Amino acid sequence: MTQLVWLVPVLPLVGFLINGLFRKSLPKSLVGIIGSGTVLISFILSVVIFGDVRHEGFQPTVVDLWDFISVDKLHISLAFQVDQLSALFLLIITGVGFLIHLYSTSYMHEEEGPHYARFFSYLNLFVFSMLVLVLGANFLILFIGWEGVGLCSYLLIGYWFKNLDYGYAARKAFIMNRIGDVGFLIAIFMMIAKFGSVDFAEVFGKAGSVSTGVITAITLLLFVGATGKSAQIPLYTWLPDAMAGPTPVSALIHAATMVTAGIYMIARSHVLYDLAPVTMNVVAVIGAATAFLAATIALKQNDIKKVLAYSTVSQLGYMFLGLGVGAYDGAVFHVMTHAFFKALLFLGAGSVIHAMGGEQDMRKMGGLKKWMPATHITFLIACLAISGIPPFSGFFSKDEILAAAYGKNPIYYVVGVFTAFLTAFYMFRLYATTFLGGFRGTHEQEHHLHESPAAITIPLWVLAILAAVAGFLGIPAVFAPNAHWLGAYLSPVLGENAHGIELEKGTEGMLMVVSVVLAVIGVVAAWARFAKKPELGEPTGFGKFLANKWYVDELYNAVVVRPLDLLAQFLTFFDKHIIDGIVNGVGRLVQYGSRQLRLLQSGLVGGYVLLMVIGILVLFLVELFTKH
Amino acid sequence: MVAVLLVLIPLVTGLAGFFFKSEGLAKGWALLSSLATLVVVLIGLGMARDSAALHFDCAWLPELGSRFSVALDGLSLILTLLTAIVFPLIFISTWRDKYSKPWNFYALMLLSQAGLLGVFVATDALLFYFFWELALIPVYFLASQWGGERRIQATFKFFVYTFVGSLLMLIGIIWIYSHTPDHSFSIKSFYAMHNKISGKDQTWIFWLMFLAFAIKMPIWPLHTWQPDAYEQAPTAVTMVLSAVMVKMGVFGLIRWLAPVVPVGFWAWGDTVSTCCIIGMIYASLVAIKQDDLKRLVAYSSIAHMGLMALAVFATDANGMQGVMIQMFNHGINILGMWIVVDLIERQFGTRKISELGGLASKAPGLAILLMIVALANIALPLTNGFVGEFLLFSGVFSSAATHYNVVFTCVALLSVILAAVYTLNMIGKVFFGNTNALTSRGVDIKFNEKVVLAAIVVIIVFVGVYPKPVLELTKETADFLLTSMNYKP
Amino acid sequence: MGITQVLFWFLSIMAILAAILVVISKNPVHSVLWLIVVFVAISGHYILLDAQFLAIVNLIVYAGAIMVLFLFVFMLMNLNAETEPQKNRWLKIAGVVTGGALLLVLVAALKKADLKAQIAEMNKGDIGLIHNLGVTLFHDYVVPFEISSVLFLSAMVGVVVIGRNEREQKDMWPHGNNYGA
Amino acid sequence: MNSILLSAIWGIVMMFSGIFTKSKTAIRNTAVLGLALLVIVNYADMAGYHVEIDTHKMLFFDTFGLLGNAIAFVSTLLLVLLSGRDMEKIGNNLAEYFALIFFVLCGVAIVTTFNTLLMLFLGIEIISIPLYILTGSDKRNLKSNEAALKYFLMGSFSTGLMLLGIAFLYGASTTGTFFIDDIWNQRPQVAPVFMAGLLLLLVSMAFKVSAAPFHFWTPDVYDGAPTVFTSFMATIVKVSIFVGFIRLFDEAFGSAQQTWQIFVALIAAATLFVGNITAVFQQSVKRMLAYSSIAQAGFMLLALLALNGIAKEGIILYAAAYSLATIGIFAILIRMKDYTFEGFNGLARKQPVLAATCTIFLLSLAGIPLTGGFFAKYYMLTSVIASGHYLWLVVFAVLCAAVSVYYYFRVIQAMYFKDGEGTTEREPSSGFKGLLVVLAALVILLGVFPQALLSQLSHFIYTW
Amino acid sequence: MPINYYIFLAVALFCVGVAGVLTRRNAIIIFMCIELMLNAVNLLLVAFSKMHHHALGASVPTAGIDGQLFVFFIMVVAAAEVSVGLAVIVMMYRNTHSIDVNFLNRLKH
Repeated sequence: MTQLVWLVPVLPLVGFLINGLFRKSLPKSLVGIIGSGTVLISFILSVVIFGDVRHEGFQPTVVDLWDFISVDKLHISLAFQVDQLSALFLLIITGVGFLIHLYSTSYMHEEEGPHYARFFSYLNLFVFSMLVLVLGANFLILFIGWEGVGLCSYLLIGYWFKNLDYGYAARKAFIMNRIGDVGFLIAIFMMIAKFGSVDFAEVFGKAGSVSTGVITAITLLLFVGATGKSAQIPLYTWLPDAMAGPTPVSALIHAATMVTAGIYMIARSHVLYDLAPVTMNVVAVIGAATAFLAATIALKQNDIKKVLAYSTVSQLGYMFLGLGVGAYDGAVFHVMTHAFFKALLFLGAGSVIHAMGGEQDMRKMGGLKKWMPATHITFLIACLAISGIPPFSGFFSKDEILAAAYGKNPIYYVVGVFTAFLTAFYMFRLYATTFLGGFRGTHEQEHHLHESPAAITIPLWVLAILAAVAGFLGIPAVFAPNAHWLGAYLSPVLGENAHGIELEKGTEGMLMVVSVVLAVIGVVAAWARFAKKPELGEPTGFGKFLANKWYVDELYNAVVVRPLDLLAQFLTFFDKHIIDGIVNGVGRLVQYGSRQLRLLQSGLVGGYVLLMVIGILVLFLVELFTKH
Repeated sequence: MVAVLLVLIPLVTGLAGFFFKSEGLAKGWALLSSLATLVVVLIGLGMARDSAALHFDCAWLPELGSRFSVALDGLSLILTLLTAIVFPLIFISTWRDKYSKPWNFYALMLLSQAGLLGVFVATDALLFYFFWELALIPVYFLASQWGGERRIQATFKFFVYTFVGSLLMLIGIIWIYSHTPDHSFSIKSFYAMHNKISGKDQTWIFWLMFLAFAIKMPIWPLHTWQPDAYEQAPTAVTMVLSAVMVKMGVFGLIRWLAPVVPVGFWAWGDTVSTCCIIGMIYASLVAIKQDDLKRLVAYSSIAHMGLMALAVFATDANGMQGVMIQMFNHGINILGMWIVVDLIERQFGTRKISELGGLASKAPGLAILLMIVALANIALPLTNGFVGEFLLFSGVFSSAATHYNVVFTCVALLSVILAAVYTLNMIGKVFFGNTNALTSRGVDIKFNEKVVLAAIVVIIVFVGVYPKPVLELTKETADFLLTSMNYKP
Repeated sequence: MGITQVLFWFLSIMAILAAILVVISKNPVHSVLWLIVVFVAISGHYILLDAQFLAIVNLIVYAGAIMVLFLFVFMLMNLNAETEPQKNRWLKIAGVVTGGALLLVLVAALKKADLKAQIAEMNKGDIGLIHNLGVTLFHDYVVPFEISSVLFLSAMVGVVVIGRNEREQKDMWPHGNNYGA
Repeated sequence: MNSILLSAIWGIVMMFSGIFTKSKTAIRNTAVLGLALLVIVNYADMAGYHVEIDTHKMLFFDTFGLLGNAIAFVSTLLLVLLSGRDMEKIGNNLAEYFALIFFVLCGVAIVTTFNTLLMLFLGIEIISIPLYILTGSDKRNLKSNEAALKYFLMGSFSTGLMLLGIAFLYGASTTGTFFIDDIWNQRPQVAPVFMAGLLLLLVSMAFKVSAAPFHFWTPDVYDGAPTVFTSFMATIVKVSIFVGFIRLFDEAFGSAQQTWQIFVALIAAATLFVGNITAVFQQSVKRMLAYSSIAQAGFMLLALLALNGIAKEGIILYAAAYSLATIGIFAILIRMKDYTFEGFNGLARKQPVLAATCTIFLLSLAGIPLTGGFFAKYYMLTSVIASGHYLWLVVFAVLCAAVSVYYYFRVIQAMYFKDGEGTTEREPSSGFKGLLVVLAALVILLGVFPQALLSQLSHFIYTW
Repeated sequence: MPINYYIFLAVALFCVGVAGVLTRRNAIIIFMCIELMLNAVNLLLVAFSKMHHHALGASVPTAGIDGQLFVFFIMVVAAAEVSVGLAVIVMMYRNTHSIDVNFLNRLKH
């Protein structure tokens, strides 16, 4: 079955082609069926593959499709690699992907036929790219998927192309991704130069044979790629803007899958990272800083999706922190749980927005639990999960990372746990302002409020269940030794010590208690603050600073965008007036010379003869002063 | 025979074309001729590489040591293929364009095709020079006759600029020729000179000939003819110029210069590379600020060609094959870009980005096809552009010809980001947003245009996904080049 | 200093002075007369150099026929000193300076010539006699001699073309002329 | 010798033809017949059939010179065929004009085959004196008068220079000789005098071929002269004097090449510069062509500079290509209503054949490949490169050639790309058009298969 | 006399002629100056002729005669030139009533 793994990405691709090419003629229902159906089949296939893979002693299989680039000594084939890590990701992607497709059939129903089909074709294309990303057996295929998801993200963010702002957001996403991609590319070039190959097996095999400096450079560059894709400092600003896309997109791409590509990639190349402690520290620091920064910003956002977006950034920071401290499986674990609860959160938010008729401002919501029970319950589960309240999944994955962070450096832990507290706070701020209290919107909106249809709620429920229970896949050793199924499952890929530094059980327990207590405090504080009096005032002072996202966008504008723009303007001027001016100047010089030179042709014989004689004089002088 | 047919078909049909004094007839004739050429190229592709039919040689100017000898190797094949694909596509896509005296237009187009094909197949330096100019002259007339408002000045600048270059090249060719022991223009004799020319002379020759190629490509700062010429030429001609003609520069570089004066090449590689890189960044930045679609594409082309030149000077196997495949890819992609520009201009009578907007809702087909072409242009994976640029950058990075390979790569890669900026900017401003008074009249593309763009997309995706056939085609040439370029005194 | 030297110097100074006077005379008729003086002086030199035939021819053809022709033209045109407008003074100075410079440069170029040993003196040869010249002319130089007749023919035809009255063909050029438009 | 005799005789025939017939057609036909005969007898000479006259080594008929003659005669024939009718408009001395042309051709035949400085002098004079007349033949036109007088004064002045040079050379030779093949052998100890003579000869010849800075007469004279005769002067006369120029320097001073190369290089550079740059400014096509002829002379001087086998081959090819193209352009120009660039505006629409052929001629002059002009320039460049020195001059020449594109293409631009009323004075006959097409075909033939001429050339020149 | 004297004399006369051409505006005077130049050359040729005869006359009786014959031809040519030149000048005069060469500047640039 693993040999047929190529079917998994190809099916969504087929869906993309069908929906894309016949978008004008296909009825909407068929579009939905094709769109979701292909992903569903892929999911089934993934499950089958997963079935193969999870057996003990499964050897990673590389499925070679064809020579992609074969030049001189460089051979890169279009090959897929099936192993525990990729199989897991297959499941997450196709599973969550399918749910979100299903959700979209209802959510996007108001779109016109061709646009509806376009949406599904984009989604399918995204799933395809993402699958290529995780299946790729070498860095180049990974990179193909890597850029592919970036493209789909661009397309989907700008899906409502009539709104120029969305277009800008899409562009921003793509360009920031590209900046990261350039780093990735350089890393690939470096591999080619140093290892002569980009195959995982070969690169990892030869990793020990080159200097640490090279490995550090490669890993750092790869990490640059990851910061772009996974929205880390300094390239994170695109993600909140990406919320311009339809909500299912945010759920699928900007929460569940694409943004975790960076984590996948680093986990995948952990062999290299293990050899580069400097990079590990950088990853951890950036991760922790991002987690903290995004969390603080999330505190003051009023747009429901923006809060979720910053929360995503923050959670991604966690994952990088996990990677940085060597807890690869923790990071992957968090990827998985995060996929569930964050997708759920987004879909729930989508459901809310849907009900509110497109309104995303939390200040206009409130008391929705009355109208939307299913959404409310599932949303609450997700909030609990993300806040790290046991026994929801977030608790397990987050604490695994925090524990590893403590083992590496307590400061990481402090930042992490404080961020966890902030997370709990802002999530429940969100929850409380949205679902509790009284409705603050217009009457028309109130009249409109309703629970979403089944196609929306079913995915919510499924995800809610997953978000609730997925944590038990990785029960920490504190509770039961060797019960960490995920760790065991991934160990063939991630290595035996993928948990980071093991702590003593007592310490680990202590840490857990601290984080849970903090989370609970956060929940309670937010509940207390916003449930009764949910009006969100204009932020002032530091709050304003946070509400304005630390003015990072403004900073980037001032430091990068403006100067570049000015430079471009200057160069345009330079091109037109200096370089072209010189070129035209040569022409004009010739004409000027012509005008001047013609004056010699005075029409006077005397003048002509005079010049002739002077010519003779010159010749004779040359003759006199040259030696033979 | 194949090689000589390639030149003869467009030449003869082109000359005959002047006498078809009817628009339909002239168009049909041109299309037929270009399709015939395409068939011939495809036959050539199907032949074994060492097949005798790919070579042709007969006496031409025995006293001068010049023979009419043409041959098709991998590099020639890929470029003739490009030329042969581009011309029918141009004819089909501009089928609805109206020209005064269309027979002259089409005849000149065919003549320029003859010149281009001749450049790519010639294995005699003098013949090469002949075709080099033959390709230029019809284009000059085409652009001056049927171009935009400032066509005369712009085209003339273009002509004189390239003419200066080619004359300097002629000096270089003659110099080498007069120093060959057998007084021959044959490419073999030229190649045999690579270790016989002193370092100082190699510098001379290098610059004389390089200038011609640099102007043609063009490499910064010799590029200013290009935006003007592209802007002013009728789009069909712009397509020829940018899709095929600029490749002549790169082609000349790797066929006629690199293996002949390797020492000069090595000695000046860093200088030229620096220019290329400046040009890449510079052109990309300037492209961001362009309001005219044609100028935008023109500057983007400068950036792309700069990269190819950079990779040539990197003298690395990956880079060299990248150059060859990218020449093909860039030709196809930019052709697609021009077709879109042409469609827009024909429909709305303007190329100003600021006057357009919201086209995606009126012409979704156009928007999608442009999107794919544009993505190929910014080298997104699974498009042909990616394969090329990946190899190019990889070649530059691994280059042993310079100490600054890492710096070069990193700086040059900035252009990849900038390319995304200006391309997406353009897409955003032209296609996204709401329609305005002008663009609300827009309609989607017609059948013929769809066919052409679809064909281009197919090529883009095919090469992007399965570049192997193309890469294998040029393998031998690249190997040979590297061996001969690696000569060190 | 023998008679030859005396004559040489005398004739030389006379020639140069007369030549200068040709150039600086305001009245063109005076110029013509001074030029005749130059020719006479040069003829004297010819005799000193044993070129008797040339000396005579020079006097007859140049001083006689050609100069008379010049005079004739002057008379015909009724030109006198006042009719010649003065040239720009700077141009004049430039002309003189340039002429002088040319002389200097030529002298400088030639003064290194090591020809001093060769002497030109009187009564030391008879090649200048009409007999010797004639023999050579009609033997070795018969081709150029004949060919110079073409020169005369063309000069003759030319003068006819130039001099002929063209009044009868007034309207040959209905569209006006284009030359140098 | 054949052609010298025949041209002289036919000149006299033409002179008298005006007495015997008033029919202009008859006169013209007589001239055409004479020219055709000239071509034939010259070819006969090349083939070895010639009148035996003992010239006492004054003339030497080698193939280089005879080829030069052939080009001159064929060009004149073409000129007369194309523009013969236009001569009638100048004045009613048609017979005399033809007579003068034949005398000039006689001079040409002498200048291309001279072997002594005396013959060179006579030849140059025989060329010059009729030209003074022809220049001034449009008697009521002040410009024509002016041109004639300027030409005459400056031409005489340069004759003076030439004679001084000859005198120096005579003095410098040990035994006193005018034979050009003897001069070098007898050069010995008197280098300064010799060099002075050489330089003065160089200057006077440079004057005749209008090389800078001795070119000043050219634009004025070419501009003022009746256009037919401008065409004649700019092509036939100029290139045959060039043949003589090469001949003189090759035979007489060939061995001393290094000593004078620098002067030729300077003159060539100046000529290229002045010719090309000044032509850019011109508003009249006729005057532009005058400067263009200066520029082309600059290129031809490269042959003099190199003075090797390639150069000699090249100068013949150059002469042919340049003459054909220039005669063609002048033939069209004569028919134009307006001689300015604007006068050509839109010509392509009204006279497509004229415009197309004119374009080919202009491309040839600009040295674009596939025309004869390319190979002409190619040979010039090759000859210098092969000689190994003065590479800077080659680069300079090439840059100047690029400038030349500016003014040549201005005409093309006017004809094709600009709208206007540019038209001919009257509808040209189909015979005229046919001849132009033949001429253009010849130009192209020279550019694609110069083989025909080239193989002849190398055969002649290397077996010389 | 040493030949150099003759050379310098001739050159001096020649240069006076040149200076005359440069400084005068009267076409006929200019022409006369040119004649002066020609005569300077003639003088030089005759001097050289004598020189050669002096050097070689003993062995070759006709040595140096070429120079004198050349002078003869120069005179011939000069005569022809004068006739043509004066004709041109007269034609000019008939049209403009001037023989001032500076008046002749319709053709320039």
